[in-house]
Order: sequence, then structure tokens, then C-alpha cells
Amino acid sequence: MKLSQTLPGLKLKNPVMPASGCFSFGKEYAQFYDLNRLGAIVMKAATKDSRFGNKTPRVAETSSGMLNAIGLQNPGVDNIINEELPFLDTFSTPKIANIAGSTTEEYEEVTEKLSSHVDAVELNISCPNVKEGGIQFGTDPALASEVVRAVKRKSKVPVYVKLSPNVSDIKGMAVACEEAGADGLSMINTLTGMQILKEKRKPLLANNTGGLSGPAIKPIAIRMIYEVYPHVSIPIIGMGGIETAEDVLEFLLAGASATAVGTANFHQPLIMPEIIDALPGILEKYGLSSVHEAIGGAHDENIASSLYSS
Amino acid sequence: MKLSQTLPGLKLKNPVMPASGCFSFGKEYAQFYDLNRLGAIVMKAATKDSRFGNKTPRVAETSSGMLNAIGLQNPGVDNIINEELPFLDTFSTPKIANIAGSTTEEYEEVTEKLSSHVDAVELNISCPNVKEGGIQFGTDPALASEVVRAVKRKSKVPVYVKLSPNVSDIKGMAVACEEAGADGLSMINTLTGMQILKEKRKPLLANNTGGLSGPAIKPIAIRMIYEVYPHVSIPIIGMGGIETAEDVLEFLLAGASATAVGTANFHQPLIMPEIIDALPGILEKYGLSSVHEAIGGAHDENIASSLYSS
Amino acid sequence: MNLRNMKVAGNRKIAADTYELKLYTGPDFKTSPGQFVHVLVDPPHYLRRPLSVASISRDELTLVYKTFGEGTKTLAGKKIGEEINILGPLGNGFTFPEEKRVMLIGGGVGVPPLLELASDLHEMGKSIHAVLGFKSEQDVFYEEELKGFAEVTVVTEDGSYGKKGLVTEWLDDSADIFYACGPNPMLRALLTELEIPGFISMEERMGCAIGACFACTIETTDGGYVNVCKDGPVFPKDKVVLP
Amino acid sequence: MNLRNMKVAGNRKIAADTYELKLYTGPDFKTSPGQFVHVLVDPPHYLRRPLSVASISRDELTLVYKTFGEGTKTLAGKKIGEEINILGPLGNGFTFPEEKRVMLIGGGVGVPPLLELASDLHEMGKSIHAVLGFKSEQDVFYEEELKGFAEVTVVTEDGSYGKKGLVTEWLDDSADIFYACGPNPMLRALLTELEIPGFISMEERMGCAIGACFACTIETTDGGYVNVCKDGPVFPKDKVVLP
Ligand SMILES: Cc1cc2nc3c(=O)[nH]c(=O)nc-3n(C[C@H](O)[C@H](O)[C@H](O)COP(=O)(O)OP(=O)(O)OC[C@H]3O[C@@H](n4cnc5c(N)ncnc54)[C@H](O)[C@@H]3O)c2cc1C
Ligand SMILES: Cc1cc2nc3c(=O)[nH]c(=O)nc-3n(C[C@H](O)[C@H](O)[C@H](O)COP(=O)(O)OP(=O)(O)OC[C@H]3O[C@@H](n4cnc5c(N)ncnc54)[C@H](O)[C@@H]3O)c2cc1C
Ligand SMILES: Cc1cc2nc3c(=O)[nH]c(=O)nc-3n(C[C@H](O)[C@H](O)[C@H](O)COP(=O)(O)O)c2cc1C
Ligand SMILES: Cc1cc2nc3c(=O)[nH]c(=O)nc-3n(C[C@H](O)[C@H](O)[C@H](O)COP(=O)(O)O)c2cc1C
Ligand code: FES
Ligand code: FES
Repeated sequence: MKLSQTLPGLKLKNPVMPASGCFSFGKEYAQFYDLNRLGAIVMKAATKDSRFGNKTPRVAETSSGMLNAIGLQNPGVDNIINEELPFLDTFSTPKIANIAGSTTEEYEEVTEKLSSHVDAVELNISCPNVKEGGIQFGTDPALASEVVRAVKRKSKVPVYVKLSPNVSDIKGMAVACEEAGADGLSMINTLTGMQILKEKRKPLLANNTGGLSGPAIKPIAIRMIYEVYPHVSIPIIGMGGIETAEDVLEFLLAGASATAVGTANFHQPLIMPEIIDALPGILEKYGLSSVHEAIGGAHDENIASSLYSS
Repeated sequence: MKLSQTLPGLKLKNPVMPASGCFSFGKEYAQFYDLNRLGAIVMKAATKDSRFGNKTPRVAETSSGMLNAIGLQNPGVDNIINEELPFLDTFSTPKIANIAGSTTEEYEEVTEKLSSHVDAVELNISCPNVKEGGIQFGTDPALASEVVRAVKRKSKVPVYVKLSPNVSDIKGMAVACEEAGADGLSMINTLTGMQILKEKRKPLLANNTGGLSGPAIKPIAIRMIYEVYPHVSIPIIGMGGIETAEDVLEFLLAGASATAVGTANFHQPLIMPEIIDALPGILEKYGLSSVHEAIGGAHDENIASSLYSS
Repeated sequence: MNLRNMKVAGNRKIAADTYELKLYTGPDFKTSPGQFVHVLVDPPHYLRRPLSVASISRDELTLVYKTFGEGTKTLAGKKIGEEINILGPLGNGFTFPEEKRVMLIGGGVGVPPLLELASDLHEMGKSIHAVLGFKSEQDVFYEEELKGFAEVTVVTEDGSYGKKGLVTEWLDDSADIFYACGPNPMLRALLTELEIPGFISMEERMGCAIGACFACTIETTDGGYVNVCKDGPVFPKDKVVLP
Repeated sequence: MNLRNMKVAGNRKIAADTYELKLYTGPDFKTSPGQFVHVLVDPPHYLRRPLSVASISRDELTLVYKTFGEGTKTLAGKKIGEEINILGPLGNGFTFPEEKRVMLIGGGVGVPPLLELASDLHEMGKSIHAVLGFKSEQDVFYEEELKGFAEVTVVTEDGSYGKKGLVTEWLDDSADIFYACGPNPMLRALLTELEIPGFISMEERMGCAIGACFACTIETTDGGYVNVCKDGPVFPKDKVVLP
């Protein structure tokens, strides 16, 4: 069973990688299994300076999911390069840096420093743009285009853009990012949600709102990937509620070329190697002979065939 | 414990009503309990003509939720008036008609016929506008304004607008509807989702996509109501994943003046009377002396006070 | 109509991925052949599962289910003494025939509802021939149970047990009326094959199972529509358009 | 670090809404006082629950939990013989003292981790005074167990049992060092009250519980940050800023 594949910048042994922010910089899960088993490693978001993030509570539980408002906590791009990457460099697994910022300039600066140390970058455009009064880069196609273009100029490696699902028109966002030069898409980031603490009559999270993730959002992720796939010719890394190898296959059929596992790591720390072990059997069960064959398989034959999905 | 309240057009005994489409026209659940126990009765969407809706399968199950693509099946406005309303008229509970259409003219026509028979109408603007090439009324504030204005002119009773959560800016939609004359808002309709049948390598629902409902979406509903509440002075009927009296309270605290229960009826047919029975105890447990007192309780004291939330 | 918790009295495997679940109904639970119940399964599975009444005796209800997906798998884990929430009985069952010679046709998990029907028809003195189709030998169940009431022909697709082929190849030409329950392709094949009157029991994915959500709506041959849960699941053979 | 299914050996109520859960660890499960485990609960609850090790003996791990929310309520339903998935032991436990006279301060479900600590300190020959605070008489637990190792003062907020008031009103002035575990307001009060050195065990909502998600991050007094799950939950009293 062929699980391997080449995507821009990434030679993937298999289509399973951690979702950014759920795997820090790899050290913790390396106590459970060999990180060489993973398709790729996706790091926690990097910003220019060290960020403490939001006050706690930062997480809440929801039916079949969770809310998080970590607030992009990270040690800053320089510390990541000096303190975190040397550990990851001991593995042969491709590395993807997740990049965040509150201005286009910050995105550029972080990309410039970090991109030469990794195999690809993933642009997290769900951050509020402080200059534009806090509206998210990820909900305005024009702003998104601008930041993608800027980052593409600075990056030494392919750029994947991570789309926010909190939009009326996901296809429009995807197409705008592709036109601006994105080499791939990551879909989806979290949906903005809230939980209220009845005892205190206020939102539970210190940040009030948080991002909803986990199995609860899987149908939304599948729909968005299915919707975007026929309109782009760049590959999609799919995520949102993946827990099993069957889920991975569902994302591939919807149009993802690879997948990421986030929240499920907290539920079951060994989930990624378990999924990777189960995947060949699952592909076989459904009559497929490779990951490649599964990609976009749920679409009608007559859609515009694209580079990464035949 | 005071559960009663008056909202535009509606004298509610309590803040619990069925969500449209999950309760047909009431006859079925009337076998389980007296419909006079409910705060109000919300009917299945009405269109001009009888509609068969989509092919089956029309529903799928998801983690803590479900997808539906019923396709607005209903017997048409005339049959509703002649065949369904007489039964509902035997109850003293206020009636809300849910109105759908694929053109502004259809909305107007249905409203004109139906509004004199009910206590309020709920405009379902999540339908695709066939004239405007299928984009939803509910994702474009200008289109939404237009249909609200048109319906307001025809309606003999207050008009609640049911907002779609599939938008980048829910606050903008809410404000546009209020400015166009809406007397209230219903939030939220379903999130567009999909499930793929791996055996057949195609979407499970005959309609491909469906609306995600159930506990999975509750955090999104709470967030949207909390976000909209300070910016409008019309009441909000809250819904999305409600299963318990504690959930009802969470919606009230977020800013809803009343609530609707949809998917949970399928899980547990007696859920609404159970919630109504439990509500006084739950309000008391959290130190509240009426439903009215709970409304908007999770907001800071200093937000603009509004008519239906003190 | 009825909603109650029922204690598990037994839950055993009777064929490949197929389980027989016995439940104590408590008093006054009455149902007729062809009706079904809507079974609550464990979270995070949210919708109930519709399962036909296989048989009923005093205060014991028997269901037979195949573990296709995750929800029925959690059912298979239920132990004696645990409670399961049951909505039902629901829908309209089979109408008993005037005719004498009755053919029952069951495919896979379409077989269970035929058991109670056979028992009733037997009591009415009908002559019954049950033709049961399964994938393979390991899937066969209820042959013995049905033999108490009917002549039984078992057909397996691979011929590993009984006759080889599809049920449509082994129908009984002498029957006056038929009752069929099974997957849609089987029902479709039967309708083209059989000229005699008959009743079919339909399967559709359900939400409420009481007629309130329109999840299970299908078209009728006269251009109208019916809800399988409330108006069915049993229909006269020419009433509905098979989806 | 370790992930395994453990069989329930006992699960009994020991005070109002408070349960003692005993689990067979299987071989080679070693932990030290102050560490915790991350406990998988039933769906639709998705996150694990962090619970302190209350005591450990050969192959039996004891946890004590209060049923605040729905997740711990499903734990209360676990029967002997059922399995629970346990991640742990996690975090850093208490550092044993040089000092002779040790005060242990526990508030509510902050009491359990003090049991194993008291047992170890007792073995080391320390003189131990445990001050335990509860809401009311019906909430009191582990008084007897701790008496095996320590002088015990029980304080209840309403005075229905033992001393009346808050633990901060009944502290032992003669102690050289303290170990405290309980709600943040209690810890905050202690830190202003007590001049002696001490260790506090912190509670934060957690995702991964291994340091990978930054859910549980708090500020340190030197302007940095730590993860309660990995760098704690026990910290020297002046290391962290209480949220
Ligand atoms: C009136 C009626 C009577 C039935 N009687 C029986 C019976 O006696 N024995 C038996 O084994 N099966 C019977 N079925 C089919 C049975 O309902 C499904 O096999 C079962 O719901 C599948 O659940 P799952 O958890 O295995 O699958 P999942 O894939 O986890 O189910 C997901 C969702 O799809 C629905 N679903 C999936 N397949 C079917 C199906 N074929 N029909 C209806 N809903 C489906 C489920 O109810 C659930 O809502 C009957 C169906 C109907 C409509
Ligand atoms: C290191 C550590 C050790 C602990 N040891 C114990 C113990 O020995 N006994 C005990 O009864 N409690 C202990 N707690 C608190 C315990 O984790 C919570 O009471 C429990 O998680 C609440 O779950 P629930 O299902 O009752 O509540 P829910 O409200 O359903 O929980 C929802 C979510 O919030 C989290 N949560 C809610 N309250 C807390 C809290 N106080 N601390 C951390 N997470 C919380 C839950 O873990 C879950 O993710 C400890 C907490 C930590 C961080
Ligand atoms: C605790 C947590 C932290 C996250 N941090 C980031 C982040 O730093 N950058 C990012 O792009 N996405 C972040 N995400 C989003 C995930 O990468 C992923 O897109 C989302 O959680 C959906 O996948 P899941 O359902 O498998 O978790 C975070 C998610 C969680 C739960
Ligand atoms: C089967 C089904 C049918 C529905 N039909 C309608 C409808 O006709 N009109 C409408 O405005 N909303 C309809 N809805 C949306 C619900 O009214 C409600 O907004 C949504 O399901 C969220 O609430 P819930 O999570 O409690 O179900 C339907 C939902 C379901 C599940
Ligand atoms: S399942 Fe709801 S109408 Fe049949
Ligand atoms: S809980 Fe994930 S870092 Fe502590």
C-alpha cells in the first residue's frame, strides 16, 4: 500500500501530521513514539517576539470537542530557531513552521527568519490584523491576498495558507490565496465559539471566545474541503476532528492530499501512530491501492482534474 | 419562579419552543404531551407550493449532532392553513410560522397568506435565492435587508429573522436585519456540513451537503448570540444544540430572550416538557428569580441596555 | 406510542456481525408484526436506530440487528441488566392476508420482522413459504425458528449454504401473496419479478421516527409523498416509488 | 510516561459528591506524591480529567474525585472490573523537606495528594500537622487516614464539624515548612499569611497534560512562564503568579 507522496516542499512518508498548536515543538510526544513515524511535523505558531498568550482558563470542553484560546503563546521566532529546531533536526521527518502575526510586516519578518530552517511554512491567517482594526486576515480575501503575496516574496520554501472556516465564502478565500501565490492550503482552523460559566454569569474562557475543534467540526471541515477542491489546483492539507484512519480517508476523498490531527492527540496521545498503522488496512478495505488514488475520490469524474489529485 | 415573558407578538408561558422543522406541525409530539405546555409552537417552513424536498438519504449522523437536507419539504401555504392550522388552533400556545422562499416575491406571498393566522412569523433566510444565482439571502446583508423589508410590508404580525451561522460577520447581518425592520432574531440555523460515504466514494446525503445541528454546534450558537446581543435592541430566540435546562440558561445568559429545541427532540421525544419542568430549579440553583433576569446576564453591566434585556 | 427504558434480558451473537437482543418490555407493550422501535445508542452517537420487532412474547421484546456502523456496535456491548431507552412501537405493520398461500421474502436483516409475522400467519392457518437470502453461510440466522411456522428455503449468494444465488431466483410460483423485507435492490427486483399482490417493508434513514422531521419521506406512485416511519414502514407493493 | 487501561478495583462514595476510585495499575507503575494522572471519561466528553494520585500501593492506585461536572459524573458510574484509560503519572511531585516540622494544608479535593505525601513524610520521621478545610460536615474525608501519619485539624466553613472557619484561620505557627493543595483563593490567602517556605500544588484546565498545548500556562514571578502540567503542578511558593 503506497502511503507516500510528494507535495510542494514535502516528501511525506504518509499523509498524517500533527495540527499546529497541538504538538508544541515535538518533544513531548517524542516520549510516546518516534517522530520519524509521522508524515510531517507541524510546529506551534511562531510570532516575532515571545508571547505569553491569554490568561487562563484557556480551554473548555464541549460535546465531542473543545474550545481553546491559547493566544498564540510561543517563545518567539529566534528562540524557536535556537532552542526548538535542533531537536526536530534529529528527525528525518519534514518540518512545517506555522507563522502568525498581527501585521503583514510581522508575517514577513518571521517568514524571512524561519523559512530557511524548515521544509514549508503554514500561514496562520486567522489572527486579527491590528492595523486594520482587528479584523482577521482570514475573513477578508483582499487582506489575505496581501499577506500571502508578501510572505511568498520572503519565503525560501513553499507556503501553505491555513484558512479560517469562519467565513461566508470559503471558496472565494481559497481562490484568492491560490491567485496570490499560495503553494497549498490547510483547512480548517477552528470555528469561533463560546461557553458560559453559569455560576459566574460570564464566558468561561478568560479570552471570552475560543476556537472550536474536535470531532464536532468534522462535517464542516469535510464540506469546506469538498467545496474548495474543484476550484484550486494546489494541494489541501485537511484537518478538523480527525480521530481514525477512516476519518483520514474521508478527508482524502473530500479532496485533501494529506491530513493533520489536532485535538484527538489530547484524547489519545498515541493516536497518530495508531492511525498510520491502521491506514493501509482501511484503504484496502475500501478498495484503494494508494493514498494518491483516494484524493478527491468523492468528486464526480468530470471535474477539472488538478495537479495533486488525479 | 417567573418563566413567562412577552416578546413581540408572543406571550410566552416559558422560554422553550420547538425549532422549526423538528416538530412538523405539532400533531406527532402531541401524542407525547400537551402542546399547551410549550412556550410557543414553531412550524415547519412554509413555501408557496407543496414541495417534496430532496431525495433520501436526507439525514446523517455526526459526533454529537446530525446533518439534514430535507429540502424544505412542506404541503404548501394553502394546505398548511387548511389542514394543519386547525389542529394547532385547539391549543392556546402562540404559533410561529417559519417562512421560506426562493425569491423575495415568494416570501411576500407566503407571508401575506399565512401571517394573519399566526402570532409571529420567522423568516428563514438560509434559502438560496434562485434569482441571484443561488447565493443565500442569509449570507448577504443587502439581500437580507431587501427580503426583510418586503416581508415586513406584508406581515400582519411581528417578524423574526432566522440568521444563518455560515457568515463571516454575524453582527453585520443582525444589524442589517434590525435596520430593515425585523422585530426579533432567531439564531442559529444549521452550519453547512458534509459526510462522505467511503463505500461509495460520494457524499452520503442525496443533496451532498446538509445542515449541521445538535450539541456539536452549541458553542458556535452561544458565541454568535453573545456577539450580536449588545448591538441590537430586538429580542433573540436562541437555538443550536439545546438539550437541558442548563443549556437554556446558557442561551439566556448569552443574550437570548427565549430558546428553541430542535435535534434533541429526536434523541429524546419528551425533552421539551422535561426542560420546562427542570427550568425553575435550575434558575434558582444559579441565583436567578426569573427568566427575564437571566437574559444577557453574561454581559458586562455597562453594555447598552436594550428593550428586552435589563 | 411509548417511551421507556427496558432492561436487557439477553444479547447474543446469532450470525456474523448479527445479534439477537432481548428486552423486558414492562407491562402493556403491544406491537404487531412489521412495526419497529427506535433505539437510543450511546453518545457521541446522537440519533436513535430504527430496528424491527423480530418477535414479542408476554413481556419480552426481541430485536435482531447487524453491527454495520458504530451505533449498533455500542448496542452489541450492552450486558444483561443494563437499560436501553426504547421509543415505540412505531409505524404500521403488515396487513394480514385474505389469501391462503403466503410467501415471505427476507434479505439479511430483513428477515427478523418475518418471524413474528410467520407466527401470526401460522396461527391463522395460512400455508407459508419463507425464502431467506443471505450473503454467505456465516450470515444465516432464524432458519430453525421460521421452520416452526413455515417451509423455509435458504439462499446464499455464494452458495455456501442452501441454494445458491439471489432470492429472486428461488421464488415460489404457487404463492398468492408476498411479504418482503430487505435492501432496496432486492425489493426493486421483486417488484419486477412478482405479479401477485404483496407488501414491502422499507428502510430509510430516520430522525424522529414519528413523522415530525421529514427525514424518511419517499414519493408515492400517485405523485404524493409518505413518511416511511409513520405511514410505513410497510406499504402495499404499488403504493410507493422505490428510491 | 505511560498510557494504559486500568481495571476498576473499587469506586465508592466517601463524602458528599466525593468518590474514592481504586485502580489496578498493572506492573511497574511508579509515582511520587503530588503527581497526577489524566483520566479518559466517556463520550461526548472529550477532554481527559486531571486527578491527583491520592495513594499508591503495590499495584493499586487510588484517586479521589469530586463530581463537579458531567465528566466526573460518568466516572462515578464505573463499576468494578470496567477499564479506565489512564495517562500518567504526570508532572512533578512534592520536593521532600529538610525541615522537621511540616504543615500540610488541604482544601476540599486538594486533600487527596496530601495522603501519599503524609505517608512518605511520616516514614522519613517528620512531625506532621495536617490542616484540612471543607465546606461542611458531609464533605469531610480522609481525616482518619491522615491520622495514621499526622496530627489532624479539620476545619469546616459552617462549623458543622471540627473548627469553624477557613484553613487560614487555623494554621500552625510552629511549622517550618508547608505543603498546600486546594483552590486558588485558598492558596492566595496562604501566600499572604505564611512567611515560612512552602510548596503549592496548582490547578488549571488542561488539554494535553504533557506540555504540548499551552492550555495550562501561568506566569512566573520572574516574568517567564511555566506549564502547570509539565513544570508543576507543584511549585515552590514564590515561583509562580497565582492567576
Ligand atoms: C423501519 C426500519 C427497520 C429496520 N429494522 C432492522 C432490523 O430489524 N435489523 C437490522 O439490523 N437493521 C434494521 N434496520 C436498519 C438499521 O436501522 C440500520 O442498520 C442501523 O440504523 C445502522 O446503524 P449503525 O449504528 O450500524 O450504522 P451507522 O452508520 O453508525 O448509522 C449512522 C446513521 O445512519 C442510519 N442508518 C444507517 N444505515 C441505515 C439503514 N439501512 N436504515 C436506516 N437507517 C440507517 C442510522 O440509524 C444512524 O442514524 C431497519 C431500518 C428501518 C428504517
Ligand atoms: C493537577 C490537578 C490535579 C487535580 N486533582 C484532583 C483530585 O485529586 N480530585 C479532584 O476531585 N479534582 C482534582 N482536580 C480538579 C479536577 O481535574 C476537576 O475537578 C475535574 O477535571 C472536573 O471535571 P468535571 O467533569 O467534574 O467537570 P466539567 O465541568 O465537566 O469539566 C469540563 C472541563 O473543565 C476541566 N475542569 C473543570 N474544573 C477544573 C479544575 N478545577 N481543574 C482542572 N480542570 C478543570 C475538566 O478537566 C474538563 O476539561 C485536579 C486538577 C488538576 C489540574
Ligand atoms: C490547543 C490548540 C492550539 C492551536 N494552536 C494553533 C496554532 O498555533 N496555529 C494554527 O494554525 N492552528 C492552531 N490550532 C488549530 C489546529 O491546528 C486545527 O486547525 C484545529 O484544531 C482543527 O483540528 P482538530 O479538530 O483535529 O483539532 C490549535 C488548536 C488547538 C486545539
Ligand atoms: C431535520 C431538521 C429540519 C429543519 N428544518 C428547518 C426549517 O424548515 N426551517 C428552519 O428555519 N430551520 C430548520 N431547521 C433548523 C432548526 O430549526 C435549528 O435552527 C437548528 O437545527 C439548530 O438547533 P438544534 O441544534 O437544536 O437542532 C431544521 C433542522 C433539522 C435538524
Ligand atoms: S423520521 Fe422523521 S418523519 Fe420519518
Ligand atoms: S495541558 Fe497542555 S501544556 Fe499543560
